[in-house]
Amino acid sequence: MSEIQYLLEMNHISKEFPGVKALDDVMLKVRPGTVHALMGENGAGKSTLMKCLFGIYYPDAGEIFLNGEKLEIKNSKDALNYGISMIHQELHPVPQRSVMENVWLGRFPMKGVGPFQFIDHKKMHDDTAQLFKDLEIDLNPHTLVKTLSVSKIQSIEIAKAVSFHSKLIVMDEPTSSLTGNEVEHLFRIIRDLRKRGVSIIYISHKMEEILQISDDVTIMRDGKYIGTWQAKEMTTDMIISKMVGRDLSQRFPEKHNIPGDVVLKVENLTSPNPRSFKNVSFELRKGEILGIGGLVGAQRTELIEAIFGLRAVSTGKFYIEGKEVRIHSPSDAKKLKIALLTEERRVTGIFPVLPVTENTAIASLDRYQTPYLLLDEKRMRQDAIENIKKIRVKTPSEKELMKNLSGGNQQKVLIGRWLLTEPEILLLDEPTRGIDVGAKFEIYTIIAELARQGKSIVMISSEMPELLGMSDRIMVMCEGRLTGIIDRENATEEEIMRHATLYMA
Amino acid sequence: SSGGQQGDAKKDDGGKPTIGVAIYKFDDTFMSGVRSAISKAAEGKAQVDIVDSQNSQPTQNDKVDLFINKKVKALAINPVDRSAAGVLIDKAQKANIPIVFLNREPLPEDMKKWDKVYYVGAKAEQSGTMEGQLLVDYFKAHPTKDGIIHYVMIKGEPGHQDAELRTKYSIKAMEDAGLKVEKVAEDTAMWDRVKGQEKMAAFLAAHDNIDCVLANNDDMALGAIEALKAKGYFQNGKFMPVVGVDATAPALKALEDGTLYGTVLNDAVNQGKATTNLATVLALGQAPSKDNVGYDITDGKYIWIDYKKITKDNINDAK
Amino acid sequence: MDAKRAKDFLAQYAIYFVLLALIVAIAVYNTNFLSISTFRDVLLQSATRIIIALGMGFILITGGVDLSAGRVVGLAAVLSASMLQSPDYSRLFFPGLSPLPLILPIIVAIVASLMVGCINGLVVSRLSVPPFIATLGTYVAVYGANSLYFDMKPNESQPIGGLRTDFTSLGSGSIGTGDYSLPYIVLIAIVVACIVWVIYNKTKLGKNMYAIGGNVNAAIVSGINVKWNLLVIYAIAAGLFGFAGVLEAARTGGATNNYGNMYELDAIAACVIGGVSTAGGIGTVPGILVGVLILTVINYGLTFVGISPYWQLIIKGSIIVSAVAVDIRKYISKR
Amino acid sequence: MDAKRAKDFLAQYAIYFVLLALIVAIAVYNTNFLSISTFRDVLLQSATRIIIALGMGFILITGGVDLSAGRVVGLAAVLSASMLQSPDYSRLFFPGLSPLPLILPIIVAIVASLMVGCINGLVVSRLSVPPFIATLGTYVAVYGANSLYFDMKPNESQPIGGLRTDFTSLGSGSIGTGDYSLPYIVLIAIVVACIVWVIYNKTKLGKNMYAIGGNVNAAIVSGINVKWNLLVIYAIAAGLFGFAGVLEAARTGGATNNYGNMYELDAIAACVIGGVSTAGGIGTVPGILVGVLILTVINYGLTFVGISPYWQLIIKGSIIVSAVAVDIRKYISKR
Ligand SMILES: Nc1ncnc2c1ncn2[C@@H]1O[C@H](COP(=O)(O)OP(=O)(O)OP(=O)(O)O)[C@@H](O)[C@H]1O
Ligand SMILES: Nc1ncnc2c1ncn2[C@@H]1O[C@H](COP(=O)(O)OP(=O)(O)OP(=O)(O)O)[C@@H](O)[C@H]1O
Ligand SMILES: OC[C@H]1O[C@@H](O)[C@H](O)[C@@H](O)[C@H]1O
Ligand SMILES: [Mg+2]
Ligand SMILES: [Mg+2]
Repeated sequence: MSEIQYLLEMNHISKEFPGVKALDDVMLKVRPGTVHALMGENGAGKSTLMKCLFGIYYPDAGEIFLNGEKLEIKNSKDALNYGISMIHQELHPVPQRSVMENVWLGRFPMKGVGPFQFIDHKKMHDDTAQLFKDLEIDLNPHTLVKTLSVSKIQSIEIAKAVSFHSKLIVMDEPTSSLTGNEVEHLFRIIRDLRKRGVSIIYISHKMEEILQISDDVTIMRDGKYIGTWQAKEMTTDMIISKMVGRDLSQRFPEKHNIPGDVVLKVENLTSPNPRSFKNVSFELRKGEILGIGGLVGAQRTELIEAIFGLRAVSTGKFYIEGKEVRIHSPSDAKKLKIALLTEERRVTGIFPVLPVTENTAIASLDRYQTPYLLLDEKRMRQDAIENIKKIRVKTPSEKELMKNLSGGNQQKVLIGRWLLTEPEILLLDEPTRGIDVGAKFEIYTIIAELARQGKSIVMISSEMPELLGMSDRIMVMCEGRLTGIIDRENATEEEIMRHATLYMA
Repeated sequence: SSGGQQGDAKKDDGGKPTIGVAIYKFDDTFMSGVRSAISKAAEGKAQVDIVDSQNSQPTQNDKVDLFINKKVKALAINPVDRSAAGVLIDKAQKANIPIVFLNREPLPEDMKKWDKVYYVGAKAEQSGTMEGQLLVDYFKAHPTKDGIIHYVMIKGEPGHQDAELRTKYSIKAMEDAGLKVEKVAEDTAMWDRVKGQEKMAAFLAAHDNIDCVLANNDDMALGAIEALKAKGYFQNGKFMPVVGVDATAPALKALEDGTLYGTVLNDAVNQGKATTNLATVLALGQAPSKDNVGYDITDGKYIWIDYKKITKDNINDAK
Repeated sequence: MDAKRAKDFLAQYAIYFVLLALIVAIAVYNTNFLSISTFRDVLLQSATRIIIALGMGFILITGGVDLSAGRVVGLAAVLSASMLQSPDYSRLFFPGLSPLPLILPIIVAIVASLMVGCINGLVVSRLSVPPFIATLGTYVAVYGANSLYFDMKPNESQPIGGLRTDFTSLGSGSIGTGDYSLPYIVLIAIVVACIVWVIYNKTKLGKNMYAIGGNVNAAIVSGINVKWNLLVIYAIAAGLFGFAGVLEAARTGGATNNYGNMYELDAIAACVIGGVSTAGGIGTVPGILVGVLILTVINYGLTFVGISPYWQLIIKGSIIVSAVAVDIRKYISKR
Repeated sequence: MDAKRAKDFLAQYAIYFVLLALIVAIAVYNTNFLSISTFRDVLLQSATRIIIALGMGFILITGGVDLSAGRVVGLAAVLSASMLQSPDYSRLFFPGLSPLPLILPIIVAIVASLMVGCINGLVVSRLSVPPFIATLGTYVAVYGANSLYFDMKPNESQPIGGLRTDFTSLGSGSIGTGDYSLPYIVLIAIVVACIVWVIYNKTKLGKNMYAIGGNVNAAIVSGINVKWNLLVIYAIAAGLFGFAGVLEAARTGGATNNYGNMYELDAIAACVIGGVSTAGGIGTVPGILVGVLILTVINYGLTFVGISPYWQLIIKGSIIVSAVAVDIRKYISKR
């Protein structure tokens, strides 16, 4: 492909953090008007490479060319000026401000004469409305961002990145919080951009998406460059084996669980918030994996957070093994051996400035109590290390601060945190968000094994294959109401979608 | 600057003894006057090392420890709390360094603890008494309609010994002189001019029967005068007697202008001079007397510097 | 549903109701309180505080804090007063200085303040020192420098008095006469509030300020020059503190190095009472104004009804906490 | 590679080097500084501050702040002193009170402090009032209450003196004699530091404290009872402040309602200098100790070399800022 003129060339990029060689002589060459998938396991260095491109990090070595011209990128502003924009993996909204201010942050439309320049709110509003109309995003530009769901925020980030009219748009896991429809929508936008000659660097762990949308694929492993291929030459399995460094013959493990008696019974659960869940009743069996499907806004998150005591309920009862129980707080839930892996790991999951050990142990401190009220730190560390090994967390050591881990590895630590509490009932909200295929398989294996041991699992997922591949039954919600519970045998994507849109106009 | 001498403290500068001076609070208007008088009086006689206790007794104790560590020859301490003198005396005695207290008088039992303990200063009570007497003079000449004197009291920092004693003794002096007094309002303005003004404004809004204003110091008195001016006082014959303490420069100006009725001079120059003289003599290991100190020494331990009433008539005594 | 809306409304404007409730409570105690002159006094006593609190607002909204505010007030007060004494005063700071045009010393004072603000801004943005420490440093050092100046011969730490009447009338004069007059400094505070409102809401700087406080990483990756914006914001804030200091000198007709002491605490309190978040990103000009007014009404009102100073403190502490406890309800996410 | 490691090491322990550099600088100026008795003085003067700073550390690490710290110190000092005067003193707070066992007034003082801490904790955790305002409220109110007590007849706001020698010897006594003696309060501070170290690092409460400061939402989801933990933490901190207040009274042999004034500022400064983050989640006991020592060495050293107080302030401000600027390098994420 050497005669092709590249839009972007990143040559021999290296970057080291204390204890980690995040990038080691990495290459990335993007052709104009193409979608270029950047693939690799969690911690492979994808985000780091993109941050080097966007002026967030300085590479220790290497050169960057755009249209053959060598770039000097000191900060994000430079990158934007060169025509590079980016959707960041860790969302970057200003929660207290409006949607439109977030979109135009750093380049507000101005009006006025001479030195008296003021923000042109009207233009800002109109431009936002127009942008949203073009991209078919249904949002009021005046809404405060903090009231929006992750997926809505994600669409704002997408709109923002597009609005720069850049030559190159980096999308670092843009679909991690989007559901099927929205992903389709994003793909329409991407195809449209490609038609207009814009190049896209696309990072995702959702394998189905890659071959659907990309022209070229670059694969990284452990901070090293593995190679670049045309997408049409590749199969999913090839990509996976190059990413993981070994073959991965199946995507889902064998399941050997046998659902038993009812463990948890939820009866007529209704939220005090009229727009949230209403009259939800269901049963969860011992050793069962119960999937929850639905579109974004179906109130699945609210529902399981209510079961965990994080949200108020106006009516409804919980029964565990037939006995009615009260759950008013997470500590009530924990005492009943319930665990919850939340959806937004940055907001409700990680402790960024604390080490991996503490992040792992925090929900199980009672395990480490010794007489004299002291904690057995040695055992705590051992557990953390064991956890790192078990789910292959990529980190220099258990002492590393959580904020220095890659997004997917943070998620793995959180899963480890809840496994450590030895729960009987696991509530998992999008458990594999941002997790690479290899690790996904490991997590599925863990889930299947837990179920086999007789633990019960509730798993919200917006990934159809995951729902279909893992669940014993799939419960579908639409606008806060339960629209059906589908058995594994009868479950198809169409059937789930039919239930998920039952009450929609 | 009138601060501590800079340079190497270990040298005794041509045999001049080092005196460690701890002021209770460096930015106190009155004590600033005292410390410049101390520095001036020390020229050519002694090396004074003046430090700030930041209005905190624990800090002052720390500074005294430091002086002892530096082996000064005499201590001159303006205590933050006079009750803390006992512990300071113990420290000085242990290191055998004579100690002169200034401006705030330790209790008699503490003064008796050791023979190398002295006091230079005024009686805080006296400033209050004089402040009251100023108003006695005024109201003897201008009796109120109902014969009762309705006063407002603007206090310094609550708990501050000058504030408490001035409050108490100024009223006592008026009562002792046979005047009938009635408190209309009392509040603290923390020695502060801005707060003095704001409190007075509120008093004026709430009460219409105020006959006079007593402020624990001049700064607050001047603040009160600003508030009075805003309500039309000191123009067209509308007058209200306001008295303060300290005889600061702005206060003297106000006396001249006829806005401040009277103040009480706290004699900084003589307090400073007497302190330095006494401490120097002690530092040289001599026995203090009127001859080598220049001031009368009462009971072998006390040098009293009197307060003085100041009005428009004797303004030059304070300049 | 309408009850709910009423409740939301109450929650949303809780802090205004708190202010109202306070006024009513004091008026019940002493009806004299409800008078034009009280109103005027409260505005008058709020004027400089408003300017200081608005300056503090800038910094709190960026997620920072400025402990040096009060000391900058003191610096500007001393600087301006030292150059604006009437020549016939007996203790001149600069004997023999011929009268300067009024504006000059004011400019000197404000420029000095701006410089302190620039130091704060540089230390915070370039050296990444947490604002608390950066401004604690200037808090200490500015007071030291101001005291050195104030302690110069021949002044030697005596209060600066005898200010020129053209200067003091700035602080005590008013438009109109009697009770219906509007003091200049209230007018000035209103003008400043309007300008600051425009900056907060209508300018790039203002939007950037909210963004920096709301999520500094978002600001950085959106291409905002955070360092430069912080520098400008700390400078503007200090400029406002300095301006307030000049007004304090004019209002009281004097100055000492102790002027402004602890004003930062009041300013931060006013802001937080008025809904500014110390975590950054949140705050409005009307909120800050109400915050200042609440504090002034408490101070003025408690003195007005004649509660003894120590009880005043206890009551004041409780009111401040309750006011915020009531107001904060609106932010507590419904779960 | 080794140069890089050396650099990392330097960055990691920068604050210790700053302390060392300070000591060396002062010693170069005046070699007398390097003596056992200086060392002893510095420890002595750090002792109560260490206890207060460690208490503040608890709160800062949760992401809060306690402005009432100094006022609690003052409350405990006055309470304990008022009940521990020698009966032959001329101005007794409680005339006719027969001597109490030493421990009783100390317990009363600490219990009162704990109660203030509980109020802070409740207001912060139950009413969701920001810690700045909650503790500003107690800052004001506790001072008021303490002053009311202090103003009671017959004391009427006079400094409390004439403390019993069994009490004062707690503050001024030492183990051993002469230069090589170890003052009791230094010993006490060391013991407190050890206990606090254990709490920070080896207990559930400690881990919860870091978690709450690190991400309060995540702490809630992890099943931590945040309200209860905050309550306990504010109470413990106030208990430490109270204990320090008792020691201050013992050390100085007296007390007034003004004791402890502004100590909170010093304590916060010491913590931040020692690497505690005001944003929460970060801080260590050794860091806090070094922070306190740096402040004490600055104060002691500058007075020792005889720099005039106002210059001291300017230098002190600059040193504090520089120390943190140097130390902060280690946190500035590599780009
Ligand atoms: N600021 C940092 N400090 C230390 N280590 C870091 C930092 N940022 C990233 N790393 C490390 O660099 C490696 C690459 O991380 P990066 O975020 O680029 O991975 P990624 O490929 O984007 O993974 P994911 O798919 O999980 O998002 C990881 O091991 C991570 O721990
Ligand atoms: N009526 C609403 N008002 C404000 N926010 C809402 C409302 N409904 C939902 N949200 C927000 O949107 C987020 C996503 O909604 P919800 O959790 O119901 O969707 P979901 O079915 O769980 O979808 P996903 O699986 O993508 O999380 C929630 O976290 C919630 O904060
Ligand atoms: O402590 C401060 C006060 O000290 C007093 O002695 C003085 O008269 C007051 O003016 C004030 O300065
Ligand atoms: Mg990534
Ligand atoms: Mg959800």
